[in-house]
Amino acid sequence: MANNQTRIIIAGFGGQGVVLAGNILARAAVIEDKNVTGMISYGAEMRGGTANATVVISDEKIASPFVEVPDVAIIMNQPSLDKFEPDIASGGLAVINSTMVEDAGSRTDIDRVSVGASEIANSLGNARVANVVILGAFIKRTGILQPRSIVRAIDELFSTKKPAFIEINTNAFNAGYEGAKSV
Amino acid sequence: MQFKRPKTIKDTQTHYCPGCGHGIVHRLVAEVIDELGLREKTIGTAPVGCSVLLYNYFDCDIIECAHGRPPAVATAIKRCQPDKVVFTYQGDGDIAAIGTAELIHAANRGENITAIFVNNAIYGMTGGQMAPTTLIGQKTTTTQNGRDRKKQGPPLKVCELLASLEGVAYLQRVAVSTAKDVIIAKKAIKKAFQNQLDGKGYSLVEVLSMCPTDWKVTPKQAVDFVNNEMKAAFPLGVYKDV
Amino acid sequence: MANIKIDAERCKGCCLCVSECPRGFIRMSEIFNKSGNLFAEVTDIENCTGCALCCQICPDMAIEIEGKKKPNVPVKEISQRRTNKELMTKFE
Amino acid sequence: MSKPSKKILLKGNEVLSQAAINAGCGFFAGYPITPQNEVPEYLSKALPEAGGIFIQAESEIAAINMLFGASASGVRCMTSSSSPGVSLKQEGISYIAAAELPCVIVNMQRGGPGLGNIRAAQGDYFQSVKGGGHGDYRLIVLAPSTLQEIYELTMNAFDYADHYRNPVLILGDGILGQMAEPVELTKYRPIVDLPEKDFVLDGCKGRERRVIKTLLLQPAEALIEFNEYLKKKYAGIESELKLCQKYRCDDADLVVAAYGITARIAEGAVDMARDKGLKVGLIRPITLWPFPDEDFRAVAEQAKKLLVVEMSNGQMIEDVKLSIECSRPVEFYGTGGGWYPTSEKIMEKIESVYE
Repeated sequence: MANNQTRIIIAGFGGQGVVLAGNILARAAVIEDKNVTGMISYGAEMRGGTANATVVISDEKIASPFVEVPDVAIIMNQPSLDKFEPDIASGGLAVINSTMVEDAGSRTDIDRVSVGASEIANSLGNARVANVVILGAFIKRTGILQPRSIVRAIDELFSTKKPAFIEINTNAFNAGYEGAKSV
Repeated sequence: MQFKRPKTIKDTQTHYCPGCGHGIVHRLVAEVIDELGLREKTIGTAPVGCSVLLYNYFDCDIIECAHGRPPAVATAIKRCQPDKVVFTYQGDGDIAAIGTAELIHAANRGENITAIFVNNAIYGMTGGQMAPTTLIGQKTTTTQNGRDRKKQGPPLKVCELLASLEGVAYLQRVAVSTAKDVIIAKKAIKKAFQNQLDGKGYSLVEVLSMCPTDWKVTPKQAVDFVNNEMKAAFPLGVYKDV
Repeated sequence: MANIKIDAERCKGCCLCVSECPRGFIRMSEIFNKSGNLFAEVTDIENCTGCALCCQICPDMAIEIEGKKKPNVPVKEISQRRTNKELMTKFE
Repeated sequence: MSKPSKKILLKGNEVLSQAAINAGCGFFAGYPITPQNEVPEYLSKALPEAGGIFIQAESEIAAINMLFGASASGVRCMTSSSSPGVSLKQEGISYIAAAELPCVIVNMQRGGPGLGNIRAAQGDYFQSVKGGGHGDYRLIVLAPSTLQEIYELTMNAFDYADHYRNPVLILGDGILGQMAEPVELTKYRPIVDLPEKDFVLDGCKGRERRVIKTLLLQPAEALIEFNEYLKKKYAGIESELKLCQKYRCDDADLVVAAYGITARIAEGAVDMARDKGLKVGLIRPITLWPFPDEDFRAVAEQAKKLLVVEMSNGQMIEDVKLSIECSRPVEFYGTGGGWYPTSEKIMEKIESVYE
């Protein structure tokens, strides 16, 4: 994570909320007055297929918003791990949704943290908050943003249109924060 | 009873969203091509929109056109090769907004081609903006409070519009929201192709179809929307048959 | 019985066949296919009449029927035994 | 935690839309095309709320012609599209330039030619600065490279359009449109003198009738005279409006030239090169027409060589060579087809051409 810059990729199936997860991270970074860029891979297909979002968080000016070699890969399912594991920077981190990933990969020069994000989300009553559960594990492990910034970002995002979602997403984040396990 | 995937459809999964009607319409067109034995003499035109990729699924000659221009391209192909079978496959934005001029003039000239018009009342590929056929009150990303007759006008009815044109041989509006509708749609599409073989002129089948993703509903709710809302706004039936 | 086959990998899980089956013989799986979708399954192949309405509505051309035999139980009796409506309420 | 940020997180397309509203844009017409859809989506709601008019046109051709009418009515107006759609607008753009009507046109470029793809590209440079439509006309072309700059240049675009009575093109790309970044939405202030719009067709009550037209058949000299006039007008714009930014150029042996998103990626490469002790700088034209040729000449006096980087097979490189009258070797690194260069790849190229 050179130059105080963290390059993050979030990947999963379309519909697993990777874009929303990226949005929450980027907003939390803005709350902390950090520089941030966010991008989603945008395609013709609307649902299904794989999706990924990239977020760069930095204390300094960000030149390129692209993430070729992520410092952190937040992985929601097996195909995404298979696709992005080879790209992760040496000494980088993979945050893995263990419910949807059976084989955690073979790299020995990266760290891994896992959380049963989909399972925890289900137990909270909404399978769709797995994306926020996994953010909890990511923040717990890296500490690059403060948990309260994430909670504030969740609040900002949902307060006008879907206030009912604030509570479950906040709970999801906390559950992920508590449920993170090193692999 | 046998039910097999038609030969004119390639053995590949489509990119369409779950519950999208394009897959059904693709199958019907391919079945008709199979049954009439036309696969080797058919040239299809791909539009711009979700079905721009239809050449990935149809196992016959296809030409991809600029947005709205398939009727013009098809006109030239049919004029140059009158013994071939030419069909256009267009969505609502392609046929009824940017390509209205091309549509009306190809139809009015009585071009001997077959047009398949898939009407799902929304722009799919660009992410759910208002289509010319969006219903009054229907919410889209560019009519966030619902389509307003005073601001955006009423939905454009292609079959009714074309019915007055002398060059048009056959117009029928069908749906693919129930199995029964699908069976009727197949008959209409077959007739539209048979007309071309018989040299009758421009034949168009409008197919009311589902877009669960951009309507932001489940596939089941999308079917209900076609059955309850779209069929009321766009009555099914034969609009012209000479 | 009809020789009905649902291609789990082609299925995108839209469920349209579930509500179309007049006898309520189709349900969704509890496991995901390779594309991450729950897929349609036939619950009672023995008594499927091969009406092919599911094939008609399937947007993904995932259902095929290769000929049929006589059902074990008369059609009339099947429809009395289980209705589609009952099965649908189970899903909702 | 530090004090709350004044910045908010928005996508480039949304930043552009909000800037238009803040600058008093009162009319928008457009047709959906990826990757600029957030512009009409945002404006369909926000523009009417701000008292403006939003129309989803039936085609790009219709959209640009709607601007013709809106501008003739004296309203600040904008249309937005992406490469294939902007191609369709060219006919209308030529008419608007000929009629000397102010308007703002946005092109969030995507991969081409043809239907191409929906990734970002810079393949429309020629179309933007060399014409695109028929006839001897020019567009003022602005090329932002950050979201904050999109915000500011979009507001400026309306001012330049009114000041010079000329269409202004904002040349972005799919990445700038789609990426999100924190932006401070500063207050709009005009940056140039805004003349009274004495061309507006609003009924000839109390004045001579006005005619806006572009057909000049009679007398025979009319079109010649008009083209002479345009030549002077464009020369005037060239003398006044050349914007450019230089970065670490003062002692540079090699200067990288790039615009838009590519310039920002190249800046990362320049920093890498400096870390390795290579004297490398960056020059970034902000106006692509008029092209900041004096700045390029000044840079070329110091540098031994230039390296042009574009997301195309090489278009701006021609203007760079013309500007410095080929007084220095000009190398090229390009990625066509909707693919972007990375800072690392640009660095590799720097090392291979550095002397």
